[in-house]
Amino acid sequence: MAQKPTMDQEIAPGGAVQAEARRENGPGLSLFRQPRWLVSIAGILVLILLPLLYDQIFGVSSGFQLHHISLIGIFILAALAQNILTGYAAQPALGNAAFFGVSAYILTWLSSDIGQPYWVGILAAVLVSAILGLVVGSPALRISGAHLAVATLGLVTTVGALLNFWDTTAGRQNYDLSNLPDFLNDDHTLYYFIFAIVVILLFLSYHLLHSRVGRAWVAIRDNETAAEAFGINLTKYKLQAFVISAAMTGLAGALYATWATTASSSMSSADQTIAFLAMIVVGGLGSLVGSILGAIFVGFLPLLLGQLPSPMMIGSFQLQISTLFTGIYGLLLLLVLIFFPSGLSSLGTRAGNWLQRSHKGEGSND
Amino acid sequence: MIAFLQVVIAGLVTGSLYGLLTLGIVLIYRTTGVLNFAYGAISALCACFMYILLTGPRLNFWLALCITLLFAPLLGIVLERGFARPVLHAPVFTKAIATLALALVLETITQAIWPQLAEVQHFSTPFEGHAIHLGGLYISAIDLVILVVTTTLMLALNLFLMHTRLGIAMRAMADSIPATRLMGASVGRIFMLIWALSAFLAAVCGILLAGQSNLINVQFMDPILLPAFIGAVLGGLDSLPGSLIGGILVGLVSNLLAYFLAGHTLGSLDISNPAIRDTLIFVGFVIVLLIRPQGLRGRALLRRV
Amino acid sequence: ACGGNGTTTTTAASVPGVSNDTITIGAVLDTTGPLKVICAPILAGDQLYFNKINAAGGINGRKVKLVQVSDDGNSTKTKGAVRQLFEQDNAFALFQVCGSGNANVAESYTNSKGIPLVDPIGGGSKFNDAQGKALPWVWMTQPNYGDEGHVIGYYLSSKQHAKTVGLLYEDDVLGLQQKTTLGESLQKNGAQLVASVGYNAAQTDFTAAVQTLKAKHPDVIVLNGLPGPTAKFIATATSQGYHPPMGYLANYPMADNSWAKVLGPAGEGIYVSGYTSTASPVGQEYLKATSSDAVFSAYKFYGYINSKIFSDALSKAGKTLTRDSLRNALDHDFNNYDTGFGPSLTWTPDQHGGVSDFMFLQIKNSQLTPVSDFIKASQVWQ
Amino acid sequence: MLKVEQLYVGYGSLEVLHGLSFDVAQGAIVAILGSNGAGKTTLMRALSGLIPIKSGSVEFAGKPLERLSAERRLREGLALVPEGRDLFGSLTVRENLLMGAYTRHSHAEIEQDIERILEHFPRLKTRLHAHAASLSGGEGQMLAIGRALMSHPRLLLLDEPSQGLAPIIVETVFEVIEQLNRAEGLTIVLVEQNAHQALDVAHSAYILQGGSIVLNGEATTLTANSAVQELYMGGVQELYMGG
Amino acid sequence: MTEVAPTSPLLEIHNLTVRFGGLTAINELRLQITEGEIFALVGPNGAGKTTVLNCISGLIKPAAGRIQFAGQELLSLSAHKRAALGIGRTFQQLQLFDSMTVLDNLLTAQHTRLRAGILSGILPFGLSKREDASARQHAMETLELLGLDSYAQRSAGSLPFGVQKLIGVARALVLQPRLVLLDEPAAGVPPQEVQELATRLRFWQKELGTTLLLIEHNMRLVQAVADRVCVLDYGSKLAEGEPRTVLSDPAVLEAYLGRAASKKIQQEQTSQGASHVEG
Ligand SMILES: Nc1ncnc2c1ncn2[C@@H]1O[C@H](COP(=O)(O)OP(=O)(O)OP(=O)(O)O)[C@@H](O)[C@H]1O
Ligand SMILES: Nc1ncnc2c1ncn2[C@@H]1O[C@H](COP(=O)(O)OP(=O)(O)OP(=O)(O)O)[C@@H](O)[C@H]1O
Ligand SMILES: CC(C)C[C@H](N)C(=O)O
Ligand SMILES: [Mg+2]
Ligand SMILES: [Mg+2]
Repeated sequence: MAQKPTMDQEIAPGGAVQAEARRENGPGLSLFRQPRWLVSIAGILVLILLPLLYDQIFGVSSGFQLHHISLIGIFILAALAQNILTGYAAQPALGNAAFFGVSAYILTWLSSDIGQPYWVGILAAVLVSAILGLVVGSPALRISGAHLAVATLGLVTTVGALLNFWDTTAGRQNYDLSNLPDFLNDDHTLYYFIFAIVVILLFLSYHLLHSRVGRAWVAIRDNETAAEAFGINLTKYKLQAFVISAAMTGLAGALYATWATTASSSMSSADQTIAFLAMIVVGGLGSLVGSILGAIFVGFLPLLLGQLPSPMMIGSFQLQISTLFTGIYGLLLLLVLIFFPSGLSSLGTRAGNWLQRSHKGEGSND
Repeated sequence: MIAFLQVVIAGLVTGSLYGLLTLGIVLIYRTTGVLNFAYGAISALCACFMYILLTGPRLNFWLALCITLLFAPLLGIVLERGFARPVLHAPVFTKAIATLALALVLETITQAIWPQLAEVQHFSTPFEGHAIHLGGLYISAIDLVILVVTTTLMLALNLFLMHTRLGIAMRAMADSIPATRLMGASVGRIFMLIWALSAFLAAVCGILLAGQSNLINVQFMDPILLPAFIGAVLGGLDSLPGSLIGGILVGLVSNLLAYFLAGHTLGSLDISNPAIRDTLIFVGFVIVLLIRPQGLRGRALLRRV
Repeated sequence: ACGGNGTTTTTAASVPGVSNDTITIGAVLDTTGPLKVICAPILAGDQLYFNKINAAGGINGRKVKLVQVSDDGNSTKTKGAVRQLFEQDNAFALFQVCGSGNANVAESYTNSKGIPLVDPIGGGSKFNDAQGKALPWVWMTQPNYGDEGHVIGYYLSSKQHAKTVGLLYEDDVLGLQQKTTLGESLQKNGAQLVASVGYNAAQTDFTAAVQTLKAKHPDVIVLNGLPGPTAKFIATATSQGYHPPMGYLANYPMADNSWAKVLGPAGEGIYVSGYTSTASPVGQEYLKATSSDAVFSAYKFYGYINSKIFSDALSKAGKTLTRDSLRNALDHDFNNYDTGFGPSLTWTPDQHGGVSDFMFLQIKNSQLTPVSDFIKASQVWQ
Repeated sequence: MLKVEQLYVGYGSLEVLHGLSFDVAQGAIVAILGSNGAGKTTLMRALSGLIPIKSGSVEFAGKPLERLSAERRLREGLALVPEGRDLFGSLTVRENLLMGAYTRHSHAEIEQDIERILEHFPRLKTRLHAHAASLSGGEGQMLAIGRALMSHPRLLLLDEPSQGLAPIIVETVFEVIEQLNRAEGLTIVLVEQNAHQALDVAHSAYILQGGSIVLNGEATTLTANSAVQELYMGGVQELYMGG
Repeated sequence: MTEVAPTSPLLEIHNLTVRFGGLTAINELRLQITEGEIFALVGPNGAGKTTVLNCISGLIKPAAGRIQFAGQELLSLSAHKRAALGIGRTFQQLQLFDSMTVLDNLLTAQHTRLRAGILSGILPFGLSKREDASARQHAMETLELLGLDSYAQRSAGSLPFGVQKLIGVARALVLQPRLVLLDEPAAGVPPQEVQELATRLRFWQKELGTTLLLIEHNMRLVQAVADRVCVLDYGSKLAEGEPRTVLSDPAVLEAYLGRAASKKIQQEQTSQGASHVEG
């Protein structure tokens, strides 16, 4: 039964809450929070050294492998862009693949058909994407939730169909990107080029998301009504998110065309846009680290699966495993979602909590 | 004139199929807030199952139909247990992506166990070759079946959702799972029922679609998924009659466009190209949404402070 | 057969993908993306054939190891897939890349590096230089839609005496190509293409297409594309009580009995253009090897017969296998070569095009029955 | 009726209730008082099965509850008016009430109960076919209470039922509580900021502080206790408090 | 009660009418709120109090009527612009930014005062960082003033209801707006903290000249702080004036306060005369 301590001693209003508040404020050992700069520096170092060490570690020519790793960098950009729009500004818009595709076509068109320098092409591609972001974002403001998701999904397939129509009308079956500056034809320099962009954009995004603009986005995500009542111009900030996200996806698309040396209408497809969404869901909505982890997961897994021998011999039974990749990939995706419903980035927090708890457990012998 | 009417009727039927497909999607959306992207895969799996019954053991059509319509809810229950339950409390986006992952798994399984269905096969029904002639107009028996089944299912389902204890509980779940549990409703069982029901609807849709074109393969549902979604959103997503109306609208408009644009060019631009047609439909869809963001029959989201 | 030891030359060891006892062959086939319904059975056919060859001791004493990578049917991923085959898996040659754009991308890598690419499944229009001369390292086996269009036009107007023809075509570069050549050929023979309607792969309702073509009263309708949509078109027309007076003629992707089965009763009497025959020796051999399959797969058969062509080439390239020796064999040992599954095939240093002989079949009792001999495209056009 | 022993409850790594033990007799009205963050809501959630308990036992009418889900607990006769109402916003007021009667089957009785609740809260009558999301704060609170009553519970858990209600309705609510208690023997656990009124209707009370019970006793004794008065009743100058 | 020099009204509501479908939630309501006063809006549940607030802050478009704030027409302005004019508010049902820390909630509330846009936001130095530092200081000061500083780093959504309610008040006050709209700030707050709240609201009004429009069912708080009270019933004004007079009006007792309360109030008034909780 309830103990009865002397009252004056024990009943202090708010006392417990405050004590508890202090407890939670204690050493926040969240893996990615405390030594943030340390992790970043280490990450950058690894990125710089990777190409140099790859040959030694894996014993194969790193060119082809690096080329694939560069792809992860492009995916990180796309995931980051989707995360800003969906994870922060809370717009469930699935239209990013449209910018991804359009930008690749603009670059390829300018560079291969019009003969403009590559850099002009990149700039134009990003600019056009940003403008498209504005055009798409404006009506999107009136539409919300699943309606927006379906409408933007429709946009992606429509744009894909139009790009394909362009290809057909122009009588081509693929659209090669020529006129690349030499250093982008080299796997190593392409790698450094892409990751330099990734690091810079991550850095800038980090600051943006922790600024007045980022707070406004999160406020809109958490509570649109309250955000508006506290002076946040919903239209402006949602549009900004659309434009930034589109521009960034556009950059990713142009880089992707550079990486693949070709553009294809499949870049603006439901599959592609859903892959972007899968990245941030797997990684963690509203988390920069999540964008990175998600891009790695979605970018690398099919690659690893592609390394499995096919047909695989199990005893004398011949398993046509290559036709099962999609299923295996889906299954792994499902498992991640079941065990990390709020994304892989929660791995860091969980590890932090676990550290904290075991730490506390040691200390509380009193 | 006859040709035009024929196109209109076909549009109605195709649209009803879109609407039928969306019934199950709207059911899950209304009750759990999730767009089920695995719906097409479930539908295809069930129809393929029936095809195998028809061609493997050579069962009678009606017997195969009954077995399939029993199999579908069971499949729904298995999927709910194995897959939907574990992510029940996950954020909406996680659930949506999980349904996509499920679609990948189901498609792979279907294709792996019935490799012959990778290619198009003939799906025969007793209705094949039967039609009503009205003047020069042909209305095939299966089309009539589709119209009747779709309307009936829509009405029955709407009645069920709006007026029965279980139906109300299903809608309540979408608002708050904890509160639903506080009312003594077994969320797990209701959730299972929703999946069973929606898998049943998926099977009906798959069978009718296969029956209409007498064709089937593992991916045969894929192309109708997006227009069906668009129809559902056009109708309002949270309204069953709305999703049927939306579906019919999409079917009708795309058929009429195809008919009227055929053979026309605009300068050097071939506007009869399917890409142009799809673009026009999409633009129209967006315009409707801009005028009525909640869809034709949807209710505006109410959020009081 | 002969063992791996003995008189293998030292040069072979330095040729990528060729060792004393194996030849590593690369293939880019989409087994994970939208083309998997086509490519997965093709791969199965490839494996069936190579397994047979390997069981019989391989080619010139070497077993064939086929390494397949999927590019998801997405041409932006093709280059990565090809690089994996040649930079990681150290393949000797590229056999099959599925998809037109994909094949073009693959070619831009292999051709410049002097790697043989045999049987790109699509992309034909780009494999000649400006003078019409073949690219040095690419060999096609498939017929192209352009040649086929000429032959179909000739057959319909001259043999079937059709005056007006309608066309349903898949709205892409290949479909348009056939539309052009079919029109040319009809005109040359005094007939006319009166209406044509394009469709896309995702289309579900063909009523408008049926009604549009019907309105122009064509004697016969040519169907271009893939089995699913064309079958849907016929089903739609039939259910709406429409049948062109002289029926339909479908192009070669429909040339197999499973399509006839798909159509059911509506298919009776339909003509199909084809270039393979299961009545041929190789066809019979294939049917025997796949007797346990639930259904006949045209794609699997495609894989099988092309693997045969490729294996023949490897074998003709001799025991000292190099990329040059393979090229030499392909360029010089395939003059009027009997494919064994029906048509003949001719490759010269300047000519790397695929089969250009077509025959016509008709569906009778749900079976494709030949109704003509092989007609060479070069004989009916220019 | 309800017997709680050594109850530990928390969220993640945060422990909120540190080994609570108390019991509630059949037919009693028990008030639970405590300042913000004392853990009152956490306790109610744990009792109704919305959040899992870490350890300890909860026995209801001789039956252990720990392993039962929230829905099973309702079927055992335990209903909760949750903090923040948690209404079904897209359902109408009437449908919300019907949901309250989910486990019951007699159509006539349910209709009768709806009538009764609408009599208590006439304001709801005019809003019967409005969506619950459109209700005003107080209307919503009335609906939450009505909804919980619709299940005919044996034990009613009320988490700040008077919050947001106009004084005149607060009066009604407490009248209804007392009446149900007296006429039907309904057992009630009542969490209130409005300690004055709570102690008025309650037979006994527990005072929760920092997740532990620091004081309990008869309602009248506690009302007289000066510390309680000062901390939970706003001193002697109490005039009238509605919410 | 403190007499406020009757300057021109800060907020004027003319013939405000709001309809939801068939329901007339507000009917031709007129209100005038003087600069610097604490004005309480009370009334039965569903009387339309929150609706009035929502019209002022722009979340609802009325069917008819005018609202003027400091001489400016409000109804033509969008909600976010009204905030920038100096109108802060709390919500009946919290509406905090749940995933943010309490501190970030208060930083976000200062949105209209800060300038940094995207270009300065992406930089790790400069305007954005400078502004943020001062905003942070401001937020901490406000939290301290309300005794909430210990919660600064907690995520708002996981706090107890009563605490969230007070944080809502802090969020409304942090910008020191000219007009603060409070929707039942005392609901869910324990009595002794209601007293403190009363003191702090008074302090705010006196020291900073803030005008407060207060909705409350807690008559103790109303009596303690309100300069004037308006009773709303079915969307119309039932009574208006000094708290003591209004709250003993028989019509008000009948419609709103109820029997027990009226008894109590009469007792109090006869036995003690004016009673304040204040101080
Ligand atoms: N969802 C949650 N996640 C994490 N912590 C929580 C959560 N809900 C409550 N808490 C914490 O549990 C403790 C007790 O909260 P609880 O809501 O039970 O208090 P209370 O006594 O009901 O307060 P109030 O009177 O304000 O309603 C608080 O410290 C609170 O921060
Ligand atoms: N969006 C809406 N749609 C329909 N009815 C509404 C809407 N908003 C408010 N109402 C109705 O208008 C009336 C006034 O609501 P309001 O929230 O202003 O009441 P209130 O005076 O604040 O009541 P309380 O004291 O209970 O909070 C209520 O009957 C409510 O149901
Ligand atoms: C295998 C073939 C039927 C493929 C077809 N000719 C194409 O290029 O798409
Ligand atoms: Mg509480
Ligand atoms: Mg209110």
